[in-house]
Amino acid sequence: MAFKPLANLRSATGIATPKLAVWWLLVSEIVIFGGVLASYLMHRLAHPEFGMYAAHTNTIAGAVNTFVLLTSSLTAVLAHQAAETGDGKKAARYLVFTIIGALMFLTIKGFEWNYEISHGYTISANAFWAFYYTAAGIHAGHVIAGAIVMAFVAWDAAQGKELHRVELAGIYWHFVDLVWIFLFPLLYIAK
Amino acid sequence: MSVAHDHDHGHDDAHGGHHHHEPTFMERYIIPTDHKYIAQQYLWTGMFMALFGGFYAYLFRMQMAFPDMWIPFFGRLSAMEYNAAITQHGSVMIFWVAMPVLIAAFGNFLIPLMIGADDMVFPRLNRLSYQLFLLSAIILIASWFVPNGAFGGAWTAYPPLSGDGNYSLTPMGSSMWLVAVAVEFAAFLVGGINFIVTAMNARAPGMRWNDVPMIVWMICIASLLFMASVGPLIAGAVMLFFDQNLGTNFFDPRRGGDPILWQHLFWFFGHPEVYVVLLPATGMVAEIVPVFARKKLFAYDSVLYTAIGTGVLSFFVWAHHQFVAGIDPRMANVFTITTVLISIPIAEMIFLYIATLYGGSIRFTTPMLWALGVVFSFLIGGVTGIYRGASGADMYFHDTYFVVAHFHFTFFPIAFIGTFAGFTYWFPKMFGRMMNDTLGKVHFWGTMISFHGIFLPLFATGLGGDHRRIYNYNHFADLATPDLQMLRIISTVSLLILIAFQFVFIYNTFKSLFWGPIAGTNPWKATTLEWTTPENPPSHGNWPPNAMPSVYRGAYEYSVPGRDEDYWPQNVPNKAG
Amino acid sequence: MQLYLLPGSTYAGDIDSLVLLITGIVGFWYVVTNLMFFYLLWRYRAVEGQKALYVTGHEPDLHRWIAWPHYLIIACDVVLIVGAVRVWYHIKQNLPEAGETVRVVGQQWAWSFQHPGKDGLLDTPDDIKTVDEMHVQVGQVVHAKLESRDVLHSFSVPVFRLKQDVIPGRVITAWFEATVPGVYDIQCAEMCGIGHGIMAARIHVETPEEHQAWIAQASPQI
Amino acid sequence: MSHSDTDATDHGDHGHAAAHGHGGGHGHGAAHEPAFYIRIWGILLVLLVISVLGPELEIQIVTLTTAFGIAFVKAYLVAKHFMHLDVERPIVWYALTTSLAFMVLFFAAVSPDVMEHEGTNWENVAAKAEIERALREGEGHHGEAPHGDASHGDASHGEAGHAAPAAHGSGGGH
Repeated sequence: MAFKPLANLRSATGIATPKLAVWWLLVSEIVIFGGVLASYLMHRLAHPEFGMYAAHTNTIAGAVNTFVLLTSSLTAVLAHQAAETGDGKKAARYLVFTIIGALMFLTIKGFEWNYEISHGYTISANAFWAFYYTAAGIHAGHVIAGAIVMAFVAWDAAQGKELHRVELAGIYWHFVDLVWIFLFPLLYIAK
Repeated sequence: MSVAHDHDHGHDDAHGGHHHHEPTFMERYIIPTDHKYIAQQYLWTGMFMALFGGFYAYLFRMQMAFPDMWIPFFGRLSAMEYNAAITQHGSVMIFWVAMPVLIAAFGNFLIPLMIGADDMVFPRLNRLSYQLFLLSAIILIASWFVPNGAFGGAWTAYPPLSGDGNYSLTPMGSSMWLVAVAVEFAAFLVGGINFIVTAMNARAPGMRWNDVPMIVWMICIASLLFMASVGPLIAGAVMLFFDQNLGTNFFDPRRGGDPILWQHLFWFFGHPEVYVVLLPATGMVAEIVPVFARKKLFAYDSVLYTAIGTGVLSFFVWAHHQFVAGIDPRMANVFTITTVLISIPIAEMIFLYIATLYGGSIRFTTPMLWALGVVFSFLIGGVTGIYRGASGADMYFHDTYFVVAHFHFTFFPIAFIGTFAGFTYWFPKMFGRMMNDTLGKVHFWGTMISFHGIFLPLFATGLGGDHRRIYNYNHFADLATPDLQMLRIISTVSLLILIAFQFVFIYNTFKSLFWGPIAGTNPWKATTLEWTTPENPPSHGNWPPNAMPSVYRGAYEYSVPGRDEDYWPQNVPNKAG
Repeated sequence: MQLYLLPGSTYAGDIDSLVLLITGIVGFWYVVTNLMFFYLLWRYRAVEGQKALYVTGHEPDLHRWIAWPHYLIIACDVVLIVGAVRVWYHIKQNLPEAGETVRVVGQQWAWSFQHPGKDGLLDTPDDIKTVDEMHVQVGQVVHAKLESRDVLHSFSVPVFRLKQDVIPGRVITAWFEATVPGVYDIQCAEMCGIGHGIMAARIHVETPEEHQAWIAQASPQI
Repeated sequence: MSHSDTDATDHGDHGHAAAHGHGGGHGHGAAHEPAFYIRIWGILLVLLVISVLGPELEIQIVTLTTAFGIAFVKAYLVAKHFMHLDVERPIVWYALTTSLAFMVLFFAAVSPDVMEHEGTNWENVAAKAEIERALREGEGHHGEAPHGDASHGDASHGEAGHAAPAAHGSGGGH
């Protein structure tokens, strides 16, 4: 196991060091997504034609994806709960469910994009589709990153190691879910 | 470098998982996790990049003074190369010199030592941060050699020029520049989180918030500013990258895009960025001045509040870079008010530093001279900023050499004078040897005088109407006057002198590195924790695991009445001391 | 040495006065701060056997030295803001009635100008189109409709103290009233590509007679 | 901050006592029973259904409240109960809301330039022309795909007047 400095074990704020780092990570993520979404919102409010383009998005697919992410958030929090009770195997199992959720999300997204692109709604079609693919694409990147991280965490947790990381992966995953909660109405519902 | 690691480490470490062994060459220099070696990596990489930044400055200053002349070591500078030179000079100096040296190198070196920790809280993340940074530097350097050359659309990269290869004529250079900048941001986000968490959580027992040395605060505030402001620009960089390579039109008005949006995304980051590099430099002043004035920092809390105030206000001023860049003129009034108001905390900070001198016993060593040089030169940069913040006057000064002179009077004192101050001050701790004081003073005076020689004339040419980024003034009848040309030549000659004096520094550094007199652990008789390590330079873990320091008092207890010694280290218990 | 450009528009003097006001205020602070700085450096240089004072900086009689300048700076800031906003408002927000409207189009790397011609209206057949050469009449308010064909440019006439970026996709109206006849530089002040350094034009400020003569001579044959 | 001897001693002791909280603050009894999380999840799903069905009524105010109002409620529930912000130290909450506040600031200060298409002495003719073009196109061939290839300058920019960069060709090829 890698060397862990004493510094890592101190906690002057009362928040465990790794968790504090995840919170700061989320602060920096908020401003990244904030930048995209603020830019999108300015265009969305000023350009009536965006509603016309948004009509071509697939609300059902978006809603199903929201359902998938909400459910994967649930399994993530259940994994955390299991980890709190020290049951690494159970935590790992729940994390695997969460990863499956992430993969389902990406699969649905893939079919959806495939359909849209094949109908000419490409990223370069106009400003709406550009924002649509960019915002959802950055989000999808986070989904992929989250799935990979959770795979590692689940591997360790199954052997009863580094159980505190289950919570950290969960916090990150809930954030990914939160972003989608806003992306869904912004990109799909507002027509 | 030379001190043997003969200390007997206690292996009965209560915390477990903490083991010491002699690092191999690989572990020490190629994949180190020790914060001190990562700091050195950042330091040397930053200084290496400074050579490129300086060379670019040399190229375009030569072109300014002697248009279309054959430039020694290069040849003739074409208009395209000129644009690339100014762009890369700006990017390199800010992102690949000021940021890594001021924040990453000094932050890495100082934070764990000053708060009494054995390392950063995430050593491997720390290594990743440097590796990302190195990758970004490699991408940037590679971008200078791609077909059509390096990106030349100014460091602000305003689209549509930067977004369309048909406009910039450097499609590859633009994209690679953008990727390099984005990777660099990722590196500093990772590093910044590490700094903040370390300073928040890993402080030595007993160290309260107002016992923390000022530079640790400053680096943390700077990291916070960076973290909270860079997001929109990262988003913008993705969007601009898509504009360049996927045919989107986020910033191109030909199909619903808006170039003004990029300006906002850029400057929302770009202005706090100024304070990101300023604050660590002022932190160094706050460390060095008390040591050599043998005096407590004047009003610690007030210094901290001015830093926080500056940091918060810096989020409200960004559009003063855009007064005439197409924003709605009504918004300019708001930003004039916030911009002029930022003079209040910054001026107060300078006053507090000057007040620290009052009643002191001032020793003019080389680090002290540099620290005072920061205050003196930055003052010029500060007051000339008022001209730019006042919208009515900025209309004339915008994008003239007055601006160039102004921000060099802020950035040079920060990034170079500040770095020299920190470097000469902490050199004994970093490398265990003393630098040569005489050579240091020669370097100081040569650099200071020639630096003022470069930029004071540029205030005058700016007032005379010289615009920035102009390849050759002979195309502008009003600017091609002998008077203005003479000022440009004075400036260029001063630059050559400044460059010449840097060889004194390089010589002094390498000579001292290998043959300088061995320094004790606390050569300056300073109070902060980094000077209390048993070994010099500190070995891995900084202190023996069973003798980690505890803190009993503030960071600046100098000349305390009733004590024989005029300094009282933070880790000395009251009764035993 | 002639560094100071002549003020060539009605508001150039306002900007110059504002610059002088700022110079007065910040000059005062600069001198005072430096006097204090060097006095303290000299007065408290290390002397053998003399120990430094131990003060925290929170003693009221010492902190006063920070607090009073602090209030004074706030007062100065108010003066600066009022001065700056007044000038800004007059030049950028206020738009006096146009005597003549000229369309200014920036492109890589030239300026083209569309003067209204004899009838005083734009987009009529008698418009006079020129490249890198603008003609205006002294004492007349000119509206410049700034447009760009490609990237950002900046319409800058240093003698007028006027600068306004030109944004593709937008029409931005700037105004000026020239006061001194002559020929001056128009410069592009925003990085616009390789040819940024050669994107110069000249503005001809003419007396009414000269201006009429130029219109007569330059008008297109219809 | 003056440290009298007694002060400093106290503070030293205090420091030692507070030190070395191994992984301190982990958890703080944040975990509820699984049933609790499943209940929250149920509420979230109900909200999701409302937010999808609400806009079907095609009343703008209903769309806005159901789509965005509910998004905030959902976000609140996830942040509070799943991320356990309710039992987290306040500083985390401050940090997250501060960064959100900066984004609100960004939006507020940028929208006069980007969201508005005209203002004091300026007009965004390109954006107006784009809206007009898109709406006309939308009426013309309803439901059809937009331009598949978006090579620059292919749109009918003629109406955009002078400012619309009809003469794009001048940009390249220098």
